[in-house]
Amino acid sequence: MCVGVPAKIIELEEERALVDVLGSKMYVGIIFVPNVMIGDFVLLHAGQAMSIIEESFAEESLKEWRDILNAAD
Amino acid sequence: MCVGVPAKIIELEEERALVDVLGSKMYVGIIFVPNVMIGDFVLLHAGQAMSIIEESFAEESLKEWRDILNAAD
Amino acid sequence: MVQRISLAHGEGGELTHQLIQEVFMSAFSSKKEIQHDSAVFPIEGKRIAVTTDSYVVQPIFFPGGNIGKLAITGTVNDLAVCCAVPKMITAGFILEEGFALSDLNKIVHSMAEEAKAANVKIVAGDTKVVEKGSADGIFINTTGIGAISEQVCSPAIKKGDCVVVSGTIGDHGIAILSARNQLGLLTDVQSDCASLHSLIQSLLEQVDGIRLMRDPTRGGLATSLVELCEDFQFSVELEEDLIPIRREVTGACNILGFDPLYLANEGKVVIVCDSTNKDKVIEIMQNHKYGEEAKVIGKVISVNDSNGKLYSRTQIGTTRRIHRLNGMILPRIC
Amino acid sequence: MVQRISLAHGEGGELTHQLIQEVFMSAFSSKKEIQHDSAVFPIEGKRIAVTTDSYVVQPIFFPGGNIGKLAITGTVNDLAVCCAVPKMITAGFILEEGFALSDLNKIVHSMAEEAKAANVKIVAGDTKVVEKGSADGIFINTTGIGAISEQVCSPAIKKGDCVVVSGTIGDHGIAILSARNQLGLLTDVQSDCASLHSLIQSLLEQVDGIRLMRDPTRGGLATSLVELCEDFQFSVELEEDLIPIRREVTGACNILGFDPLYLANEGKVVIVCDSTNKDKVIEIMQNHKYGEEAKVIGKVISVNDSNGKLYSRTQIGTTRRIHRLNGMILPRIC
Amino acid sequence: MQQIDAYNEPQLIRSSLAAVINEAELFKQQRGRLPVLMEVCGSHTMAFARSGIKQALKNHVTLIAGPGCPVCVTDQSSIDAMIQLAEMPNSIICTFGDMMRVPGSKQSLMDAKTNGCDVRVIYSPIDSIKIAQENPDKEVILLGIGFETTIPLLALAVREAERKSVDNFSIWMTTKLVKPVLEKLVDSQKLLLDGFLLPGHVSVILGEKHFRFLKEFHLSGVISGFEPVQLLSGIHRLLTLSREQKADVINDYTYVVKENGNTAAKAMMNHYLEYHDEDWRGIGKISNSGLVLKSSYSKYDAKKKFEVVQNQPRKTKCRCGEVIQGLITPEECSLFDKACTPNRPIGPCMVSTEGTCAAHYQYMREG
Amino acid sequence: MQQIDAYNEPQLIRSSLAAVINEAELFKQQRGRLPVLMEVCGSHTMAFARSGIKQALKNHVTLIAGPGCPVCVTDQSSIDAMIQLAEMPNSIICTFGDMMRVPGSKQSLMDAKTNGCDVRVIYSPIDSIKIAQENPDKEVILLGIGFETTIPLLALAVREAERKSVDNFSIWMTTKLVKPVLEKLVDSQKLLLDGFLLPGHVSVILGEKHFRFLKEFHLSGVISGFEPVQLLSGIHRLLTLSREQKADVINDYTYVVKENGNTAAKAMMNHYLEYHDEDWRGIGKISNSGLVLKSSYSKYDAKKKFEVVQNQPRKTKCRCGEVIQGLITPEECSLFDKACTPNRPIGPCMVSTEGTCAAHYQYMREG
Ligand code: SF4
Ligand code: SF4
Ligand SMILES: [Mg+2]
Ligand SMILES: [Mg+2]
Ligand SMILES: [Mg+2]
Ligand SMILES: [Mg+2]
Ligand SMILES: [Mg+2]
Ligand SMILES: [Mg+2]
Ligand SMILES: [Mg+2]
Ligand SMILES: [Mg+2]
Ligand SMILES: [Mg+2]
Ligand SMILES: [Mg+2]
Repeated sequence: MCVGVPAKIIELEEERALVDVLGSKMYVGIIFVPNVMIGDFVLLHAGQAMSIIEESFAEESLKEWRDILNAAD
Repeated sequence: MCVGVPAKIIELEEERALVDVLGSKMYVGIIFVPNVMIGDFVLLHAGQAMSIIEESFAEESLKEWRDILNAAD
Repeated sequence: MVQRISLAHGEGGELTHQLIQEVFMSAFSSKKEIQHDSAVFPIEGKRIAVTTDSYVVQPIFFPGGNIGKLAITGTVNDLAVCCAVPKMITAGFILEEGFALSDLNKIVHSMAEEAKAANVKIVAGDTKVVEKGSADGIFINTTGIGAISEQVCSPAIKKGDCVVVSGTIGDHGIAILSARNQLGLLTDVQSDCASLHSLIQSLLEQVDGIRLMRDPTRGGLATSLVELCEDFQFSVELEEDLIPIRREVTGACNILGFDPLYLANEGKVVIVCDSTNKDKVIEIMQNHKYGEEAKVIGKVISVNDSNGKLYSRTQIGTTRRIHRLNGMILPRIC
Repeated sequence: MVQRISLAHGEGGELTHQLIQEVFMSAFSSKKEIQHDSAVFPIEGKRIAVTTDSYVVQPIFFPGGNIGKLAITGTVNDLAVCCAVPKMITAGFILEEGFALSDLNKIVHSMAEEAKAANVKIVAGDTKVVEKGSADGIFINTTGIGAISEQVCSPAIKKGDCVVVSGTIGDHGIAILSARNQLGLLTDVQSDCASLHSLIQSLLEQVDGIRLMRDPTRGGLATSLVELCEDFQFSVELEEDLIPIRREVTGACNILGFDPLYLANEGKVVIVCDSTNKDKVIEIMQNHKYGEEAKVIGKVISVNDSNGKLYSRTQIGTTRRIHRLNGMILPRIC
Repeated sequence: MQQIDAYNEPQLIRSSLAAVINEAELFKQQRGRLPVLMEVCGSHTMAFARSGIKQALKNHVTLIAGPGCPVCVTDQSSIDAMIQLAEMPNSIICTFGDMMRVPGSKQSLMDAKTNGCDVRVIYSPIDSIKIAQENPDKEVILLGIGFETTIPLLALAVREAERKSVDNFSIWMTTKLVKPVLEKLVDSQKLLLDGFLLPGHVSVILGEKHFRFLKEFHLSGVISGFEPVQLLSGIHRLLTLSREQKADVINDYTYVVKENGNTAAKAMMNHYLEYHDEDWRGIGKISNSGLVLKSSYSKYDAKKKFEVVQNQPRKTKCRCGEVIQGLITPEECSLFDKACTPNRPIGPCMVSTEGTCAAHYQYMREG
Repeated sequence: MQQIDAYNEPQLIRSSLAAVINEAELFKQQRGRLPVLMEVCGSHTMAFARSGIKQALKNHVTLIAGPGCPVCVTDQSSIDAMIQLAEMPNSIICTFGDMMRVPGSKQSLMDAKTNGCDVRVIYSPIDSIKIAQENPDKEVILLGIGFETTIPLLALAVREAERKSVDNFSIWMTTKLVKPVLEKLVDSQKLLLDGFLLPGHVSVILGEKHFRFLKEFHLSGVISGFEPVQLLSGIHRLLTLSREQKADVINDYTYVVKENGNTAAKAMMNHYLEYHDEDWRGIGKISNSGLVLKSSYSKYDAKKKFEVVQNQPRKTKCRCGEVIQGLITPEECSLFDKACTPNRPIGPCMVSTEGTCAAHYQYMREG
């Protein structure tokens, strides 16, 4: 439905940020992620950061999934 | 000073005429030669007929010149 | 409705293929030759290879090269992949009124330098100037003539043959895109633009069992392999994970929704070779400055396949078919 | 101030000459070759002639031909005047987005037809498409390869040698100008656009003493002869009254203040030959459909003239020097 | 990002696949048929195909591609209208690359460009404001498509035009909302369905809560990411819920999707936009299924700014509408792989690489 | 036209030439020097050179090229102004081909075109009205140069703009009149002169009568055509008059030149134009020596319509002014054939193929 890619905030200005996606960079809008900070990963869609990625949640849900898999074995 | 070429009127409209210069044709303005008629030769400059060529005068002055030349011999 | 040429006709994919088939091949009735990298024919008893390409790249100066360098490397490579030793090149320039003479000089000097490096002579030239607005700065056509090497490919493709690529793919495509400065992409990716004659000559001299070569330019690796499969009637299965792709190129593709398999390359060669020689091939390539990241990326899975196809093997062992580029590469949001 | 390419750089005259000398020849260090109709060089022991030209004519369809026909005849002629038998041609197309496919088809078929007539094969092709506004419909590059004939010119020019032109001059220039429909000129003049290989081959086979040939295209008869004089170090005196010019072409030139000596031709050859053979030359030409109006138009007045020049003899027996085209051909009112 | 990259580990994918197949077998044993799931989002469709999961599951789970591809659901008449606008001499049309090849009644925007119209592909909606500023003599019109992920960006473009006093900019709004179309799907009851794989990126904006309505229809939904393991985890959860006869909505994409979604983005939409009865290609009008500009912003509304004669779009045999509702597979359309190919698409599902028909053509037609 | 073609018969040319040389010898015997004649018109200069007459007469008659080339006498500042106008983003400059390469202080109109300005070469002044109609968003400015032959056509263009209500058209008038410059020449008395070959086509408009003022200065003039025999006839008549110590004005081009000229054309000039103190390149201002638009037509007057900062043109070592007054030959200019060539002209006399310096370069420099 919508291309969304994880992008790391490396510079922060008032209304935009420079992000890095595997070494390629781009200035993107941050109006939808008011609390974003340098070092955060965001989900990038069409030039705007749409969400801050909570890496710990990713880890958690991965762990949860591994547990399910192990249970299934 | 000014390119001027003899051109023959082959079609006549209200404000312009089709002229022929050795087989090449062009529509030209005729406002400066109000009495021009089909078959006349005109002196063409920058898209306008500037004068009607009086062929008989050409003949006459050529004859006159030949007379001078013969006299000089 | 009047049928018109669209940009997609020039992208090297499906529509280019159709245009060549339906317009050029039908009129010139010159069968396959016209669509290959080079045409090979006998002249006065010798086998000569000829190729022609026009270069219209924008911007004309880009990280890693310029239109002039590209005009030489592109043509050198088209000869080289046909096992021809590039001998001479003609250069036809179409200049737009107002083009800066200093830029022309830079471009022409790049050409001279690259030609010298490739040991090829620029033998004939032509310059036309068109009205402002009738061209985009400069277009260059180069036509290359080469002599077929003593060592040539042996195109008896066998099941199990390896597919090798000489390095990372998509660099040129992304370098040009970010140099265009339109979509906001910022990368340090340089065009891979390079003459591969010496790399290829080394291979031909030192290894047997090189079946086929192609330079995957417009339309990318995917389109080039699809065309090889169709033209030489064999099928290939790629291991996509093995294909060398620069991290930034992947990043740029992720952002814009591109598939790197379709991005243009200007200094890469893809080779089909006997699997017994693959280590030697990789070794020779990796010892060459333009082949340092060479990898085996797939294998031939069937031959004498009147309908040769390209597949990719997924991480879970299934395969999916890969087609030639369809339409144009455009940024996507979905 | 930035120096820029002007339209005059492409008119085939003085500025084109300078551009070639100062930019291309200096960078490619390929001496004279680059400015000749064709470059001749040995390949695998055989002598091959190569020429390249881009065609950017507007309008692309004109009385007497189209850009496709021109792209073949122009290149065939450049080979033929170098005593080469045209063998193969490559074709590079640059198309503007939106170009009508039907027009492309017409053009490509003209090329095929003309190539067939000239017995030359179109061996390699390329198509690029550029954005709307980045080109003017279609540009075609053709590069021709020929084998040097058994019969070649014997360029030992002697004083008294004749200069022959194969027919009326300026037809192409006036046909294009009136097809452009800009200056109001109406003529029935057709472009002379034609392949001269057979005419030239007949001459080479049947007459001795053909010294030199050139096709007087951009820059016209005057510029071509000036270049021959400079390159081969001899001087020529033309009898302007003898130069065949179509009545309508003279008329058009009179109207617009042009000199027909500088108008482009696309189906004419100018020849320097031994005066003892001139009748034979004229006879052969006049028996060929593209040479019916061939005429002797001048003679060589000196040789080994490090500063070869072109003169014209006036009606009263004085001479005036003729230079290569300067700037552009523009209509004049004074 | 190691955490996320881990969702792509070959070993993990393989064991996930095994777990899914195992779960599917249990389902089959229980019900005597294959489970039927719909991935709402076209990017999920694409990811299934690219990763090979679709192929690997083909004898275990029936995956139906839903209406979640903006290209596929954009009505022909909107394309026709954009082409009319493009044909105005002083207009510049801005569009996402995705829409370039979508066929209208007679042509696509790509065709219009080929025929000489100024049509520009942008990456971000904001870019069209820049184009408007650079071309003050032209009318710049943005084709405003998308679901809830993209809609806030359209609202943002209007805000930008407002703040920069750009008057030569407008949007042709033809946006789509997920919930109304899902409601229509489940309401029609033509469909046998064991659960929805819910669109991850739309949920970023809408939040998990937004999809809880599914439970009222006794249906489950799992919000999923796009990596192979995430897809498999999502399917596994749906199968488990189904086997356990539970109807629940699970957020399996918690690292970007919050319970309430992105409130800033939702506020932006609410400020500029209001509900509208939107036409869905092949499906028809669904009430309140799209957002358009509020009348106070009608100066930015291309539909109000320009007079466009919207004709009835030309009828084709394209069955996209049924395809995206899961009622038929592309192969059941008589045009599939005949008149209709990715190169000359008849319907939009063949245009976008993630369109169901294109996905079937590209990955399923053979091998 | 056989009558006129006859003026080009080789046999007739040769005997005419003999007659002229004979007459010149008589002159020389009488005066102990070569006769000195000025051909006022640049087309005469060109015709002398092309036909070989100049060369044939070089030891018999000194022919001086006069100020009758519009290119040569157009002031640098007018070119500079046109370039300023060309550089306005919405302007189109129309010019006769002749003016394209005339150097201004820094560049020519050709340079301006090369640098991206919209500069168009027209054949007829009226064509610029058509261009204005086709480009309603642009300001079309015609560089209005010329002597009396061309000036009526400029007036006609204004009439056309008026009749067709074309408001985006204007002329930058910098026209020149023959009589004032001739008066200045003969007045200055720097020049030893035995007669004028008068400009045939200017006389078509002005009439024979217009030149009778020469008699007041005890000078002769012959109005001549451009064919070789006409040129020779004209010279012969001047030499005879001179030898006979008569001052007369003879119309030797009667088939196009009338006593009163073309009254329709003169009326057209009078209607739209009025006298003006015009700057002549290298000569300076001559009072009432040009025509400009009457103030009632100032909407068509580019000088009034646009604000152009007319700077003092850059000084060069070009001696065109002296060349066209017959005070020096081109070879006496230190730049001739060095810095100044037809390819990179410094002065305007090197630009037009009929400019005196260009004529010398092309035909006289060698053989
Ligand atoms: S195959 Fe083509 S025509 Fe058929 S439903 Fe899909 S998009 Fe429509
Ligand atoms: S030679 Fe050149 S610089 Fe000298 S007077 Fe003539 S135009 Fe001027
Ligand atoms: Mg290639
Ligand atoms: Mg090639
Ligand atoms: Mg290539
Ligand atoms: Mg050439
Ligand atoms: Mg030639
Ligand atoms: Mg050539
Ligand atoms: Mg040629
Ligand atoms: Mg090519
Ligand atoms: Mg438009
Ligand atoms: Mg301008």
